[in-house]
Amino acid sequence: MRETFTKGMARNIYYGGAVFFLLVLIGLTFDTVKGLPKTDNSENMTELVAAGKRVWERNDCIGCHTLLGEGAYFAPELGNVYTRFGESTEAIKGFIKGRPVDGIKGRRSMPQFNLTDEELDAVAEFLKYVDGVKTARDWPPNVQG
Amino acid sequence: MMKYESQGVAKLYFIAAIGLFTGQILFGVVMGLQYVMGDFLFPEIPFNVARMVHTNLLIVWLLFGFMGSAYFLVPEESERELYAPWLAKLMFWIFLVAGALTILGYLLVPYAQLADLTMNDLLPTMGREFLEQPTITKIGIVIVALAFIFNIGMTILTGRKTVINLVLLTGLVGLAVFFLFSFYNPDNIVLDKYFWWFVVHLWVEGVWELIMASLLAFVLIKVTGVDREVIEKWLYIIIAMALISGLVGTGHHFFWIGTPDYWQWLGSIFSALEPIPFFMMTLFAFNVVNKRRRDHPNKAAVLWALGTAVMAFLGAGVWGFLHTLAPVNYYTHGTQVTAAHGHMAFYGAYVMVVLTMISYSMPLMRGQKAGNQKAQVLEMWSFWLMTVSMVFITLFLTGAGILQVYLQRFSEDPLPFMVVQEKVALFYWMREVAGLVFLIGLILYIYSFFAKGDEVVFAED
Amino acid sequence: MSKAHSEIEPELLPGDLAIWLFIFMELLVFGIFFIVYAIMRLKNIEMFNQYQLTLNRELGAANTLLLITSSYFVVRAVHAIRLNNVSNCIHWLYAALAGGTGFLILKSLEYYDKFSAGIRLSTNTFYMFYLSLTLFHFLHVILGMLILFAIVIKACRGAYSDQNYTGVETGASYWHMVDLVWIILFPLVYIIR
Amino acid sequence: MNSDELQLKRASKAALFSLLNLTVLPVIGFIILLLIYQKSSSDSIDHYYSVIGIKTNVFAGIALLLVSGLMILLGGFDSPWTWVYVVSYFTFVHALFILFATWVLVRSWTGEKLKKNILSK
Repeated sequence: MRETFTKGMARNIYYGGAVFFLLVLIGLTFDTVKGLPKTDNSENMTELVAAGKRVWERNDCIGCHTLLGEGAYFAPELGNVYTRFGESTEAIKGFIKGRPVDGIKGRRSMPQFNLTDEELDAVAEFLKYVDGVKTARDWPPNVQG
Repeated sequence: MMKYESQGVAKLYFIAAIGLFTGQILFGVVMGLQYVMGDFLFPEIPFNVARMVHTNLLIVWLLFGFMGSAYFLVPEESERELYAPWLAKLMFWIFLVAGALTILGYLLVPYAQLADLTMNDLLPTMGREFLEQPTITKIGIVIVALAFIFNIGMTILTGRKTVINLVLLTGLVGLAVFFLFSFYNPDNIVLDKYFWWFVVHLWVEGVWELIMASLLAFVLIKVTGVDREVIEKWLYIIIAMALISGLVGTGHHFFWIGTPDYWQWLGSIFSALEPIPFFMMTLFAFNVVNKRRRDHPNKAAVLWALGTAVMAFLGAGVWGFLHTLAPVNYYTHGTQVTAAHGHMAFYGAYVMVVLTMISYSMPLMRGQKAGNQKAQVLEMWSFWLMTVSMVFITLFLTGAGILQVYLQRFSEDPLPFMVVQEKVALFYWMREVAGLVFLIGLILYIYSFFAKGDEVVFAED
Repeated sequence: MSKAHSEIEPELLPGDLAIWLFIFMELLVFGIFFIVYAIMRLKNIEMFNQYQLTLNRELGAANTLLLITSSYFVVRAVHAIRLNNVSNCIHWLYAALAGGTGFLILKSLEYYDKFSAGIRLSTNTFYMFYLSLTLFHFLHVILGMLILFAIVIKACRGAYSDQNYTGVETGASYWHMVDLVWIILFPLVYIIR
Repeated sequence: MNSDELQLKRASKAALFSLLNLTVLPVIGFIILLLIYQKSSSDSIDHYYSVIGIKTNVFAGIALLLVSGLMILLGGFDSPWTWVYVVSYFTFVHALFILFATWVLVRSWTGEKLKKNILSK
């Protein structure tokens, strides 16, 4: 094996390796997607939850909060907010509705989004659905998120 | 000084990139202040809007930077003029106007209203981290990207094909292809998150690394005069390692989002390998600079190139590895540790590689081989100010993150998020100061383009 | 001094060491997998022992034989090209490819059996390791065969001779690695209790 | 292979194992480094690089293990602040040692001694 490592070989490792691991990723993706119904709480997926996700997106909630650990780190994790708020969608709705328009002096505050009652119902239901997703090791580690 | 006239279009792109970069940093400073003075600019610019502007400007200016770099690099590598310089100019203005309108949209109207104005309901894609752009802007990005790739691709295919421009082209095509996943937004949150990473991860830990490595290789060939054969071999091995580790390494994002448990193993094992390409990039840059055949008059560009290799290794490699293993990530996921890694990785890998390209090519486009003495000294000062302050930003955020993890997740008696945030405020203050130093570095950087001084004396080669 | 020695560096990196570095990397990944497997097995001995019995050892043993034989064929191919016997070399490579094909067929039968029994990566920890380890290896066999096949094509075009046979050796080394991994994998997953 | 080349190979090997000891092969890398040191004759380039490697690693050992150990000892195992300092310190300083060892490795390939600034002539 006394030979110099040629550019051709380096190229082949690149193409071979890239295609190989792309195929591995695609294969694993198929398996993951097929197996998802066991964990993704899709049995509780309703029209209302879907509408709630739109409300969540329309107000860019991810710009401050994390959801299952992804998002901004400015405000609390919401993947388990339903549990944290005593499994009450009413409490969630009350919190969102009660945000002061001009904020709280000197402190971080959530904006007042002026959501309609339907929107409030929907977004609370969405957060309840996300809380029902069976994450590995039941992440987040505790109720504080 | 340029070999081909059409390389000059890069100048437009670079000016826009630096302008948007400045905007990004200004909003970063605003956000940093909002971390400790929660009511700053509230409710006019709430945190989520500032963050959206901060991250979207980053993405857009890096895209401008990549495009500018490609327009400068490809004609030179292909040994011909750009296929359609007019298209490059046209796309520049379209992209700039679309980008500016989007940012103004974020700032001037409430986000929900922006969603209505742009008819988000027809194809809802907004409101997801980094992909907040209105659907119409996303479509615009695709069109601009296609026109750009067509232009670059035709130049390469009808000209000299080098490893560097082929790797760059693959990276750019990958960038466009994976962006298409941003149009897929299912109601199922787990599926949504899973494929969202196909844009985000496969960009920054996949195809962008191809772009970065090829840009770095190009500059290193130019400033060191080291044999192309050697550099191309390194380039292939680096990007091979990047994809081998990075593709399945996507799994480190699938630990806690409702995906199967096996991702904890696969994600940990493969992402443990992800520092390797960045380490090799450092080894590569050190090696070719050490064995350089000439001393290029543009010392600033050499400094940026070396800095890129080192900081990418630190930010993407070391700080990524710090919290990538599943047992660690269980505690650190979605905390300031992630923010620390994100800042240094983006700066070290992508910001710096674009600045390297600008540093090398701007003097050439302005008719000099290198900036004058004073300009270079200023530029190197700005390098150190920005880089060192970024190291401190990262260290402070890491400190804040570790404390946060301990108090909020690790301790027997976990404290609520907002209580913990107040306890780590000292770190946020220090981060804000470091951020201001970064801004000073950036101002110095911009000023260096206007500095007048003695021409650099150099031997003809 | 520097000029005189600048030729040395390619021998270290990216010299011929690099292809070995790549093989070493592969072994590292498999090595980590094996260690993790061993640890998880210790933690769940009963479960691992129980499900290990559901694996088809006869097919596994047959596959081991197939791979070892085909590794031998590859050795013969290298030997042949060193003697400048190109057609012999090609024949031995075909024989090695046949061995690989046999492996793939037997393994597919095994997978068919497992998949139709509804076993998947997420069924339990044992099957997760069994499937991911063997599938990952399975893909390596395919890759190794592609490499050997590329060498056959090049050999047919007369690219190799007793002066220039490094390509054959490189492919052979890779194939040996694939074989080696299986030789560790088979007892580890199928036999050791 | 003449003795010059042999020395050079050993020098780059010394630099490589110094780096490996800092990264994936702690302890083992150091033992190999000591063996290379033993085989080298004074004044040769491999001697030079194995000494640098040994110094780097001893110093890194002190700076990383000893200082981190002291931090834990003085700060207390259960204090969050201890971990803030230990983790940030260890990560950052460790990375700096790796970068230094990488530069040494690259220099050793050329067979020259360290000196020479990376940017100036």
